[in-house]
Amino acid sequence: MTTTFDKRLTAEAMVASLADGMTIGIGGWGPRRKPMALVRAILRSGLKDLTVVAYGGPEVGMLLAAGKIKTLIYGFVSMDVIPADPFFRHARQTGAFEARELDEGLLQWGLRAAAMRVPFLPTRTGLGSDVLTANPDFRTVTSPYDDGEVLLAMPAIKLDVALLHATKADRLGNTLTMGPDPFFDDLFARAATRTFVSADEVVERLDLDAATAKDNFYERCFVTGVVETTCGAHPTTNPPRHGWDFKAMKAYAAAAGEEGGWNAYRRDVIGTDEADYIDRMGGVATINALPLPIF
Amino acid sequence: MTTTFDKRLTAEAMVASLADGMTIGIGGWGPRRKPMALVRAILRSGLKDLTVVAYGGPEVGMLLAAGKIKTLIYGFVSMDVIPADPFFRHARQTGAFEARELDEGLLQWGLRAAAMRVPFLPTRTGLGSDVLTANPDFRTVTSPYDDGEVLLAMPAIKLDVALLHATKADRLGNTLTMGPDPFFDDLFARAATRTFVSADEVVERLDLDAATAKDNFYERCFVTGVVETTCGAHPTTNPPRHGWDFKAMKAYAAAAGEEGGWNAYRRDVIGTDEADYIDRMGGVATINALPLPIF
Amino acid sequence: MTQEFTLAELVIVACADAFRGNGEILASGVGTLPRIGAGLAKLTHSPELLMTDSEAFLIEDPIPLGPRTGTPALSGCMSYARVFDIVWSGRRHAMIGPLQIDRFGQTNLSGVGPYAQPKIAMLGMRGLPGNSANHINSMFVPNHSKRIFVEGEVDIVGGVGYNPARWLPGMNQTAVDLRRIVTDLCIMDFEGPDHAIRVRSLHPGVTFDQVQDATGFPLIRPEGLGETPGPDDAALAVIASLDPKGMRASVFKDNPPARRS
Amino acid sequence: MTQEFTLAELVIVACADAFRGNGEILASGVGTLPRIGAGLAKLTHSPELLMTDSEAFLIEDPIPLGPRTGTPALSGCMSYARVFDIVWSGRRHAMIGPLQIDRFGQTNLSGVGPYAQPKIAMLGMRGLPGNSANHINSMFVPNHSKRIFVEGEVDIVGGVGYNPARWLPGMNQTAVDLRRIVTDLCIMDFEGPDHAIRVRSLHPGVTFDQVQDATGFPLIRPEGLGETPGPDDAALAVIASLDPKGMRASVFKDNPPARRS
Repeated sequence: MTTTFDKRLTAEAMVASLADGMTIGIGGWGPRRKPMALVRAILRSGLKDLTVVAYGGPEVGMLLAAGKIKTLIYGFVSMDVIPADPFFRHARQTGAFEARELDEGLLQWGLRAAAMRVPFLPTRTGLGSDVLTANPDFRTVTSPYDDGEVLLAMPAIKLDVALLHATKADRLGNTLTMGPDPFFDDLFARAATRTFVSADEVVERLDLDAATAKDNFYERCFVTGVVETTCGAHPTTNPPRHGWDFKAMKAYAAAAGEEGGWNAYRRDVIGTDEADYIDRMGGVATINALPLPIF
Repeated sequence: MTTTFDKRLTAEAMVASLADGMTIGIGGWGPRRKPMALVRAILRSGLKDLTVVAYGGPEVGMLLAAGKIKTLIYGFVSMDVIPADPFFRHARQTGAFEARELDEGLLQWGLRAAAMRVPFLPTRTGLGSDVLTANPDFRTVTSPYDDGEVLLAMPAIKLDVALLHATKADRLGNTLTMGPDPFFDDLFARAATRTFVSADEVVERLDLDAATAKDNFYERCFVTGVVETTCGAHPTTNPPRHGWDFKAMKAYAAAAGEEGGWNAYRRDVIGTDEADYIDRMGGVATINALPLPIF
Repeated sequence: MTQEFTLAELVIVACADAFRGNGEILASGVGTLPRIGAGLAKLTHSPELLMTDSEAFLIEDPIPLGPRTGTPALSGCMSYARVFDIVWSGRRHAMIGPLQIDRFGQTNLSGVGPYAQPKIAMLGMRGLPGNSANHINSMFVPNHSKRIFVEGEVDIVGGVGYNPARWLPGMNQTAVDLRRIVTDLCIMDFEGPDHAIRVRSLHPGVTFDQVQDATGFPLIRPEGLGETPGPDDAALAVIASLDPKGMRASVFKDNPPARRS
Repeated sequence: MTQEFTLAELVIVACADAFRGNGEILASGVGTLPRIGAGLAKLTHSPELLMTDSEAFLIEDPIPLGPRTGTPALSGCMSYARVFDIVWSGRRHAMIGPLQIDRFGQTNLSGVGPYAQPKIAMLGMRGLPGNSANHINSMFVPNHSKRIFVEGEVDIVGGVGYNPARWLPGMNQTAVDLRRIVTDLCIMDFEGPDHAIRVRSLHPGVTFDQVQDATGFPLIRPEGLGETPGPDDAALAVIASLDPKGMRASVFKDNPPARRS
């Protein structure tokens, strides 16, 4: 009797539903739990002129190298073990994109404003700094109470699309994201008109218990589609399954130092097919054996 | 070599550190995880003219009946199984206190403003309603962006003191609060100058793992003192230890219907000593056997 | 042939119908009949609805009323902090039973009488201002009367509605979205001119005049006003599965059949 | 008699001292020496400090650098969402190593050169604007030079400071609280007139003129300027326990002793 619904789709179908010029938020944090398979699908596509919003890891350098990004809204771009992404640095130093640097806390505050459907949220953060230079459209707001304090009115960062990676998902769009830190995946999902989640495993139905239910970070009403892509976070960390692939990140960074390095990397490493990519990276078993980093 | 510190104190010492006229936030939600032992210590004291901020359960009716509350900031007052607290109703109907009714979501928004140290947070919630009648000092704020939207500027609800109940605490002020919902205990703690936590058990040191560490809802820098008080949440629910005590709540509510009912309840039930109170309620084993409610 | 059904079961179907076509939103039916109605919607025409275990979790299989056996399979978390995230995002439809309702759809849970010192104080505003300003809302009224459907404005406006005097320039009231009022006499909606309240269908054996007489403000009577549809056998089976202890029988006095005699 | 100690160990003690008397705040020492310094503070004079496992949890026993054996006992959670709660609450002291520092205490992690197209781009602003506007901050500079202590303003102001031109009427800058700058030559603070940068103590064998020559703006020299105190044996033992692999030896070239020859 019950009718039902199914949110599964391929990364290619997801990309086909996007349009040039969209604002795309990417979850995770630096080299941690990035929806890299979805990003690779974008790299393999003709999509362009994107505004990207991220706590940037290698996905940002790749999208910049591929000329996909018109505007970047970010707190930082870093792979931690390789602090400065050379593709990012080069693009920044050549003025290849509009750079809207934010404080890390402001970025989540702007996403929260969008999530809560208010045009702005007030804060002291950013005042006195070049956040205001980097974002000339930012305005201040005066408290209507007796304190009369002048605050930064952090504008809502509304996303057309959010891309996230989860450990597990079901066809209804429920997700389970393991690992010690949710980062701000929930806010990315809530701030977006549509959200696509890649997951190492997509099952028929997630049956969670009280302890794990909290690790469904965003309700499925915010999830438009789920893409099964085992090791889809590679080369970033994806606890508890695997750590980051330092060798792979190093090879990517090294490409920046070579003439035509990105084109070769795009052709030979990213390639044309995700399954082939995973094979080239050693396969699922090898990736899942990458140790988790210790800090 | 290491010096150390110890935040343990008695409920009486906690009350002695409070002053008439203070603004006191009380954690939990309705008849759920209320720091009742701390409230009973206030009931046994001479403290008065309080502003109380709460998602109100039986503690509010009791403090009103005892004449402790000058101003009440609240989303509701209810014991769920006994929807309307008769002491609260009587006090409200006789204008015995200044009633500042809020929407439930506004209350947490005001606490969040205080926690984030901003004078206000904007929202649509409250506009068009008698929240503005109930809180004549509330003002609106106009978005400085092109939308020009007029929003309610929910003012920060700053607390002098927050009172919370936890499952377990250590002498350093680390806490573990079990049960399915944190409610807004974290925001109460962050919004307060000082926070006192009653806990069923206070240990030397809490050693948590990755799964339980998240259930330390507020960092110990927000905890001024911890009070060991087994079954201190009685008669409210305190999962997983015990459910609410319907019989006790019914007896409390029934007292409102009798001539001099509160005085008798205050004298015979609340009494002068917490250990005697727990004994009168059947003792620790009986209370811990109260089944958790099912909804 | 369809079984006989009760007024409660008719109302459950009407409640369920309010959640039809809402999209993927949190369906919060508060009280016995709205809760069964939300479950009926999810198990029949609207599987995409989100629903809670009535405490702090999301579930995909609506939980029958009454004592449970075992722990339900959970699909997510709906702590109160998340409730407000969902409410403010607009992805919810709440159906509750207010103390008073006025012609503008404004609702009151706070009390009867003036705010400063009400004659009858209730619980407080609860989530009404936020719900009504942010997402879809419907109402359930078990005893259609002028005491609830008041003549003027409700005494204390918790839930906001379509009263232009309450909205100042610059305020965004576009998210106010009142849908259905399900009562023991009829279903009403806000599809009259300027969101005026309209009788959508009459329960079997009830007349428009009966409804109007029990309402403190004029109602719109649409062309071809028809009868509220009842449950089919399949729906009755789902209702029985959601309420195995028959708690729906105690909502209306003497558990009358759907058709008034 | 006290053991010989290295410049790195002297700097660790100086970093630790920055966290003394801060009260119960989150001590975030970023980088090898500030991290050991924060641990030293907690294990000696300031047990009340909060500290993380450098990932997402709070711990009470500072975690030694390098590979771990076993799982540390956790006392709480410090996910990034909680980090910003703590930062904005003001209950934190961060000590980081900026790219540039100016006379106002303003700091830069974004890059060298104009914002629109820097000559050298770094990571971005990270948390500098928020940290500096909300809680205590200190800095660690491993190579005291005019390249870092710039003549004018830093090229891109991430961390805010005491430059009156950057603060407009009505803005609340009372939470700006810059404490110490620990370098390979000296300790500085902001206790000069109008928060001017002052040399607080010189590392053994370093002269004021050496420091001034390596700094792009004039420094305050207080009366009776003394020598930076080094670790006692107890402190050296704690340092060794926090850095069992000796990672502190690779911060300064050739791991020099504390006293310049």
